[in-house]
Amino acid sequence: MKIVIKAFGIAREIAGKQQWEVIVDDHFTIDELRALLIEELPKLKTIIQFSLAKNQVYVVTNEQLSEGDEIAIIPPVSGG
Amino acid sequence: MKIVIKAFGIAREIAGKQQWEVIVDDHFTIDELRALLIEELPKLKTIIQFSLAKNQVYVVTNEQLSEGDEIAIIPPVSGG
Amino acid sequence: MSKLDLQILDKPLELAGIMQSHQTEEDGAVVVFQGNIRGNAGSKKVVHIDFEAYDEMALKELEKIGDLLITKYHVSKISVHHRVGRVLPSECAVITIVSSPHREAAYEASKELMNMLKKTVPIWKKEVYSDGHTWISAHP
Amino acid sequence: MSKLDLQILDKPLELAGIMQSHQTEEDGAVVVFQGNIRGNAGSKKVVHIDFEAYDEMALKELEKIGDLLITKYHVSKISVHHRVGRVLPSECAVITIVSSPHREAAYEASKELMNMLKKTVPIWKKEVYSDGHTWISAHP
Repeated sequence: MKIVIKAFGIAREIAGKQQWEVIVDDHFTIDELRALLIEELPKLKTIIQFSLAKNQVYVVTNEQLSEGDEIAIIPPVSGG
Repeated sequence: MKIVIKAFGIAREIAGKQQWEVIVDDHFTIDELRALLIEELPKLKTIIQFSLAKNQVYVVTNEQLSEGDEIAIIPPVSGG
Repeated sequence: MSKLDLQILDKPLELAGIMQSHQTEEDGAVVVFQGNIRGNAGSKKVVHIDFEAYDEMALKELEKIGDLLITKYHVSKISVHHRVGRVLPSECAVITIVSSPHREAAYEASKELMNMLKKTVPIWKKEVYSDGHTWISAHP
Repeated sequence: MSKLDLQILDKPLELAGIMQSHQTEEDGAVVVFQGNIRGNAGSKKVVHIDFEAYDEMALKELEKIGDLLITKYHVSKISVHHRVGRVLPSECAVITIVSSPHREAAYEASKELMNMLKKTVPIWKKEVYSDGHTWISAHP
């Protein structure tokens, strides 16, 4: 199934792009996607930590993905 | 000696005037002036309390007055 | 530039003008308090408020408060503009602005400024209703 | 009138316009926080800041914060306008306004709003110096 990835701030700089798609197996989970992203973008490990948001909501536990989900890589925020 | 009295807020309304002069003996004190003001304007006793300021500074202890001092009757303030 | 901008004014207060001098490269935080006239006092409808000040002394007391807060909180600049005369519901009676390199200090100084202003600065408020008036805080 | 006015904008923020909707007969207290860009970061001179937001999610997170603070402090209205794009020293990056019948609630909600905004709202700040840049909070 197709997942839309968005990256912001330093994660966008590391990826060299703001948005892209990945094709993953059905029942793929957030934790698996996180591992996949780190494998593809090893420099993400230089960030102190990053969160993931699914469809614009912070993901706080592992959960399954669905076709068309929008997953954002959220490095530490610094608004204000 | 001559003392200038100023009254504000409800004290001005009680006095019916904003400013007047009183002639008092040399060495007259703040406490004596306070008693004099209450005698002349007994309705000042209806105010919860009032302070006096001498030359635009709150008077915190009894002290002697000097010719030309400006004494203000300060009812409870309510700015803001 | 002076660290204190203290004014007692008998015309509408203008926030934008007061803000300008707080727009600096040093001060990341600006905290504004604006006090507006409420249309109701308990069950009574407020027609207007008459503010009265002992101007010269009010400015001196504000200066003491300002100096104290700048020393205590290391804030950069404090403005207080207080209106006198007749003020209508929803109009603004007081604007205070505190600017500081850091946010926490600006908030603390702003809060303490209003608390002190309400305790010591010789300004008085008469609430006028359709059927009478009250000098606020004057009576037991 | 809506209780929340939340905006992510790529143009200079205008305090006066945001204030207008906070000028009511019910709310005696209006507390504004304005965050300006500082010209120095430690020993480095800041040339400008680039702000970036995940707009849709930032607005959702701000709405959660706003709803929570209105419930917790019984304040009447909360506005947050956050700028994105390139912002220069002394320019304003964020304006928050909280209005409330009472002063203490407005201050507390205003402080907590900024604390929460800085923790959860997906907005990022890149400080640009003459000789490099830093994504704030990104590194150990």
